[in-house]
Amino acid sequence: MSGSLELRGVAKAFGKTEVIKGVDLSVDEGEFCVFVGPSGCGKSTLLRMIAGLEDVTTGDVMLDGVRINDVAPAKREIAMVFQTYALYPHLTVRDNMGLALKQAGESRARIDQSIAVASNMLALGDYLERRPAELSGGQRQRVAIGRAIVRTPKLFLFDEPLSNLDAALRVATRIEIARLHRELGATMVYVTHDQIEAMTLADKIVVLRGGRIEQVGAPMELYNNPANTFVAGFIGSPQMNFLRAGALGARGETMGIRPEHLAISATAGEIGGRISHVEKLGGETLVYVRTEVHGLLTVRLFGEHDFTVDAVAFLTPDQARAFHFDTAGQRLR
Amino acid sequence: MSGSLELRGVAKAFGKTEVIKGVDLSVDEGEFCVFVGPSGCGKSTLLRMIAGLEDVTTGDVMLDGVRINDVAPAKREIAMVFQTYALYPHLTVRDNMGLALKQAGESRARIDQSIAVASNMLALGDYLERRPAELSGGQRQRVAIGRAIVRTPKLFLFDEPLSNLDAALRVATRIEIARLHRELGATMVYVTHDQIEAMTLADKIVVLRGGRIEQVGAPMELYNNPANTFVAGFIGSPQMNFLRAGALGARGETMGIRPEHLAISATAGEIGGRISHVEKLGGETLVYVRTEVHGLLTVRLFGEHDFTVDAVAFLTPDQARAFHFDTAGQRLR
Amino acid sequence: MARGKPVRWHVGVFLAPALLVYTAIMIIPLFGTLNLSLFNKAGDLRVFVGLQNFVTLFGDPRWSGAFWNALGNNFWFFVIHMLVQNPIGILLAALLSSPRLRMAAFYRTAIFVPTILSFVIVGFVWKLILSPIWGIAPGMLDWVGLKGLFAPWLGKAEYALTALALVSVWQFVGIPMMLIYAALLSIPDDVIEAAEMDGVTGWSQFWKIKLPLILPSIGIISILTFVGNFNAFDLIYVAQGALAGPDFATDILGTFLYRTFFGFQLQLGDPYMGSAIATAMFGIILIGVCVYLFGIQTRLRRYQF
Amino acid sequence: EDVTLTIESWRNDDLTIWQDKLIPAFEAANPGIKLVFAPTAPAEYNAALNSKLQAGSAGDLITCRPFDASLELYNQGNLADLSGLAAMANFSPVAKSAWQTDDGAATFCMPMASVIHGFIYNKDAFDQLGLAVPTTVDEFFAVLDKIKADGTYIPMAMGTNDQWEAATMGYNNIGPNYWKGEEGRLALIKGTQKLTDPQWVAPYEQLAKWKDYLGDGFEAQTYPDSQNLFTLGRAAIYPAGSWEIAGFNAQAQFKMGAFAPPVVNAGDTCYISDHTDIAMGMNAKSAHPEEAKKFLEWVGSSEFADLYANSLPGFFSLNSTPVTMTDPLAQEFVSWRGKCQSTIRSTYQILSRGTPNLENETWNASANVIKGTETPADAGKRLQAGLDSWYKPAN
Amino acid sequence: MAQARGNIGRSIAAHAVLIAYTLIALFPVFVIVVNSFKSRRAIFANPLALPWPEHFDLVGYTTVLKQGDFFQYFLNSMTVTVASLFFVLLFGAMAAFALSEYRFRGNTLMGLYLALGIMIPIRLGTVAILQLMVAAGLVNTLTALILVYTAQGLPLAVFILSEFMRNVSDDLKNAGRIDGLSEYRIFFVLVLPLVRPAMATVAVFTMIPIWNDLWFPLILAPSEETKTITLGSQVFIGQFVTNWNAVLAALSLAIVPVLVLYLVFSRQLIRGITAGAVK
Ligand SMILES: Nc1ncnc2c1ncn2[C@@H]1O[C@H](COP(=O)(O)OP(=O)(O)OP(=O)(O)O)[C@@H](O)[C@H]1O
Ligand SMILES: Nc1ncnc2c1ncn2[C@@H]1O[C@H](COP(=O)(O)OP(=O)(O)OP(=O)(O)O)[C@@H](O)[C@H]1O
Ligand SMILES: [Mg+2]
Ligand SMILES: [Mg+2]
Repeated sequence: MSGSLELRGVAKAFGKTEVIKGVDLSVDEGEFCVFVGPSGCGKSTLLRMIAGLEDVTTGDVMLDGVRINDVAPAKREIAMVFQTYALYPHLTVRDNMGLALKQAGESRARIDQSIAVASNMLALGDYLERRPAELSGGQRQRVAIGRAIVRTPKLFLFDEPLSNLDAALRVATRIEIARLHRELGATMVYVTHDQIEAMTLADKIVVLRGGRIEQVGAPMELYNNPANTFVAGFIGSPQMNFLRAGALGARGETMGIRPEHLAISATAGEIGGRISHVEKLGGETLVYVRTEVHGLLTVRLFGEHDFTVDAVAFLTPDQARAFHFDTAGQRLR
Repeated sequence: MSGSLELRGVAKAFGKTEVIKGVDLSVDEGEFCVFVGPSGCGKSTLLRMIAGLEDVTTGDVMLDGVRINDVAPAKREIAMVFQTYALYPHLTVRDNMGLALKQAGESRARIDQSIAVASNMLALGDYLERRPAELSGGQRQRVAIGRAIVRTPKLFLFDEPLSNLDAALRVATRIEIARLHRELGATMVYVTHDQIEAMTLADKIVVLRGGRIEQVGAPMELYNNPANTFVAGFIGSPQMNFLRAGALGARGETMGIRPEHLAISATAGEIGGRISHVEKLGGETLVYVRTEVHGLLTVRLFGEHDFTVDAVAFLTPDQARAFHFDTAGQRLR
Repeated sequence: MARGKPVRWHVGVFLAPALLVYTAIMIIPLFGTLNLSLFNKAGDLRVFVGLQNFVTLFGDPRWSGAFWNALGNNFWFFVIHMLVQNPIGILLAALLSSPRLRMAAFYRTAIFVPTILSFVIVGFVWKLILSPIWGIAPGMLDWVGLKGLFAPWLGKAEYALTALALVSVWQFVGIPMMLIYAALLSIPDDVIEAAEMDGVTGWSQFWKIKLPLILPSIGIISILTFVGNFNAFDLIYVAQGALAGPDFATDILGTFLYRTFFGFQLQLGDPYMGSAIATAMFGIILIGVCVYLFGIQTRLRRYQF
Repeated sequence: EDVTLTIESWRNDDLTIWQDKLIPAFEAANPGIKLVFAPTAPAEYNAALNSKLQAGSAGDLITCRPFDASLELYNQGNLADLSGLAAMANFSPVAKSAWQTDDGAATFCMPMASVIHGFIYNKDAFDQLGLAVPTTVDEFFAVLDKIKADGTYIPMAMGTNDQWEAATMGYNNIGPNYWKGEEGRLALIKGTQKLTDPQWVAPYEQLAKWKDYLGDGFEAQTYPDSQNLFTLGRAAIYPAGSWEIAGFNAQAQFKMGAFAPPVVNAGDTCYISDHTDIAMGMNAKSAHPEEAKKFLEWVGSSEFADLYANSLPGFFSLNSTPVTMTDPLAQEFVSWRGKCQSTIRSTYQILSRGTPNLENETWNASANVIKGTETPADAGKRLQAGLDSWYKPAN
Repeated sequence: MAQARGNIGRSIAAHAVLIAYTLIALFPVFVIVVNSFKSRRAIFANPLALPWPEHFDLVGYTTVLKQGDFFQYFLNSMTVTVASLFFVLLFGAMAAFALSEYRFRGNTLMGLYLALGIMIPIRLGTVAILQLMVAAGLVNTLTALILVYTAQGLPLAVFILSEFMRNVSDDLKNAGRIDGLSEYRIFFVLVLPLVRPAMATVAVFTMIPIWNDLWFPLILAPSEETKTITLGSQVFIGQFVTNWNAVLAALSLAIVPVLVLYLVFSRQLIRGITAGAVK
């Protein structure tokens, strides 16, 4: 088992629309690589190119050092979870999961066992004899995951595999995927919009925008060292606040400060404003403060807090945790 | 405009499988009601029954006090976002969104304007002439949302409308939906797995399990006053820790404590254990501690913290924030 | 599926035009004709004879002999179509539907061309080709060194029906092909892609993924083949005449019916016995269609895409 | 206002003759009447005509098949009784017999033409091989043997694929010499002779011998194939009907001759099939019966006979006034009327009224006998049994 | 959009099979076309020879063009075929939609009733149909043919289309219903476009027997003004002598419009027409 992946100047155009605009990336054997980026930035397309489902317009896709641009998907030893699930509508859940193994000539007993393990892990045990049309959205998504993980390929591709699962199941499945990754040592490429998934699962996060890579790095590296405003804004939720550096006497054009690094006080602080809106999430509270100079700023507080909407509030950034960006949005170091 | 909804003993069976087992619920005019519950618990089915897309096996669906069990969906004045999107594959994004208005006989100009507003809000402006097959997953989902919101019906039904959107877009869209709700005053029923969406959008959260309602209430009410272990575990992320009350000398069978209400120390505390895993999410840190008596417990800390895996740790619950449950899982008050 | 309960006028509106035209122009005339099977001619009068015509048809060895001969031939005709035409049609459709096949449109059109031809031409050209006299078939067999295999197929009782059935297959293979092709096109790409990822490719992809999904269409072509074959007439008529030679070896129900109903040469048309035959054919086909509609079609699973 | 009469016909072949010769001739003489000749492909004619008659949309004038087909139309009231037309006097009773009621009381079609059977041969081939025209059966086979031995030509062009060739150009061509024409035919109708009698089986026996002289794969040889084989010069003898004359004249690039069916013993009376084949009747529901009758009178006239017979050599006028024909081959055929006894095809009158249909059975039997899949005796037995099953002679 | 890369062997095999079958399909057609340009002698003496130079003969075509108004015949055939097709497709699709979409009592029986028509040759009803047309004064009009062909084509159309319509996603139609679309609009706007391949298939299946039919033009509209091309070509099929040159030429010419119609329809055979509709 092996599975180092390398993309060299990979690009893709649908007709005239350039969707992937030259991506260079290497994913080491056994690495867990997460693609994040705004909707429509090309994550799925990139994944599909790795899978061989889309032609590569230019560039090379290398698996274990071999160019596989022209290798048929079936020959690539890759398993994939489709964003659209793509279940076989005529097969039961069991057969959906078992088909690849059967095709590979595994023994009946081994197949049954693999399916049992996967369906157990995904809480699909009760649905094994149903067909996709009789499943809920989340159940379908789990079948799609199950179908990928019963196999033991070199490389796993997951396209937003947990998006339709509830929180508990999502955590459980996430942990199972992490365990799978550890145990199999397979390389995984994973697309998600969920910050927690990205931060917890990834060895390496790839931030994409408009078909280009913005930054690649370990999760905390991106969190603490974003290369530009885009990455800074994209990693971390709620989003980083961007303040006008000039007004604060800070370096550069823009100063970035995460909502958890803004202190709020009713009486004094550097930036004055009015509370426009408060979101209580239980374990934390988000306060939205409208300021004249910097627009709407988000403050994140741990625990429950009461604020009066429209009350005056003062915010103080933790200068030590602030990021500074130039006019082009590049980080100043 | 009006739109009070009432379900009376509504039940649904697919063949022999009972999926909804008698739901009583009333949603007031203009209320924002969120359904949450584990995957497969019947949220979509309930929504589809309200829309008139599934027969009601028994019970009544009342809209504005009128029984609408037998009213055709087209006559119910509702808009719906399908979990599967259900876009018109042969129509462009523009026509997907405009079809309902055209049907209603709106003027060309009004239609164009509504589409412009919606597509702007959903960042779909560049894709208006594309067909669904040429869109990314998130873009399709946005079209589905756009299709629902260009209209001004009595009742909106949203089935996991944001699941495939990236964080930034999700926040933006969530805020737009909230604004829409405020401005139109329409009743909305919304299914989501996202805690933040549920907590921030809902006037009323309905927690479903296995086709039954577990609890109905305002977000913070459910957070602070869960009726049972299921609701307690379901609301709040990461999930509440359940400790064996006996071992702690506390009331009841089980003591529930949210991860943010567990203090961690390397030296002293009530519950001893070993750190099994640490998740750094940037703004917060989750520490998983394996204890002998209570199993794996989650601690949630604000900010970044360093912990050594396998180190000994002591946890202290904030007794004031603890919940107590009896053997049946019911809350003891 | 189920919609609201109020009167659904639209169902009527959707059905009405078809029902109207179809009933007025097809069903009423046809059943008027089938009704004749209960009558016969006594002198110059038409008299009701009940099932007498059927007694004659099945009881009189002259009639029943011809009927069973035609039915047997017809059955063989059908078997050949099922075994040759439909598998070839499905095979071609499967090949044509492989994505990015170059020249697919050309192949599709070329293979469909025979279906467009009129029977007159088909009969002419195949008689010409198979003729022992003008040398096309014998010449071509000679070419590949198989001249010994040649026989005047259309003139030999033991081969003629099979030969004509194969000509009919040649002519109509486009029909199953096109129908299956259309069905294959409606299979979502992503399901096929998933199969590719799962290593299910080529034939096994066809058997395991595509075939189950197009099964309802295969059901349709089977029943259409059945109905078409049991109503077939023109090709035999054009190639072998109404007497379906040699020695009635190619006589199928259609030619038997035509001869009887409309008459032939000195044989005058006998609408009464003709209708009796038509009713019998109708019965056979109806049984087949009912078996399909109620026994098979309802069991075929359909999948929505 | 002109009256337009429509003529129903199966004679597609004659379309140009009607348009170019016959119609202009009539219209010139009868202003105020227009004619439209609307032929139908022969195979569809009976069925189409019957349907149109029943629904009342058929043309005014109807080309009549001989015997039962037309009789049936008359009985159903679709054809008008034409007994009163003056031109009927121009035809002999035999000529009219094909379009009369069984008792001869009413005649419903104006006879137009008959066709004669015989053999057409390739004169060049005969000359080349030094063959003389055969008059007896033995000579006939001797000639065939010689042609076969020579190998340049297929001795005889006939196929069994279409079946009717074998019956019409085979059995009914050579048969009258055995059953003595009208004598045998009428005896069969009376029931005094059977198809199992030697004079009815003997023609089959001769046919069975033809097999060896036919081309390779004659089983699949169709009628047009036979025509082509002969006209392309590949076959030496063609068992023919006189209707071929026009077509062969146009196509064959060699000299042709014809001989009557050979007799069994030299000096025997010869019999030929001179078959009443085509006539014209009037739709009883025609809106213009007067004009139609006017036209039919013309059809019965010698003017028409002359025009028609000369435009269509091989379709011999039935008119009592002899027609002088210019075509040598046609002359040859028609000359046999003087030498031999004429008869019509044995199966046409009365005997093909029931099921099984004797004519159809004869086709089948003739083809089988030539192919050797049925013996002549068996064929005779089968046919007689079929006939007996429904036909009870009135004696 | 799947990728057929890689296995070149597979693709070569596919082409080999297709080419082989194409040859089988086209060889007789080739024989027809080639021979339509030859003299009668050459057809039979040398059926495989190419038409030039010594065999070349346009006599077939000249005969055809001389005899009757072939352009008018073409026009009639075209009118009848296209109009009948239109009604068959419209009415057939509507009925098929009703059968496949709505559960109502007698649904299957209605399906069976509408299928009866493919089980009996419509020729048998000729007399009654002709009487009907005589009564309606429609004899020798193209309307009569259009009516008959519409009725004749409906059963097959309903049969095939209802099967394909069952494949159209319910969610999609439901989305339309939620959008307030009437059942009619759902049919016309959503369902019809999504069964285009099936419609094309039905169109082709319906058009061929109509175009090639000889019987009803002969019975219902044999007049010179309403003759169809197939009926027109019959002139050359005689009792004893068939003018094969002319028949071949006329019928070869008659292939062209159907082929064009086929090409038009087969453009509707589109892959992935429902792609992107549902997850
Ligand atoms: N057609 C059907 N036949 C049988 N069972 C069905 C059918 N449709 C849904 N179910 C079952 O009904 C239950 C409820 O389904 P539903 O789609 O309402 O779940 P859900 O709450 O929306 O789940 P999710 O969050 O995964 O979308 C599921 O267990 C599902 O398997
Ligand atoms: N077949 C196609 N033709 C044209 N454009 C396409 C096609 N498929 C995708 N696109 C465009 O390519 C871009 C990238 O699509 P892709 O599916 O890779 O996005 P994504 O990053 O996966 O987004 P999401 O998070 O919404 O799933 C999108 O803007 C989409 O509109
Ligand atoms: Mg995507
Ligand atoms: Mg759901």
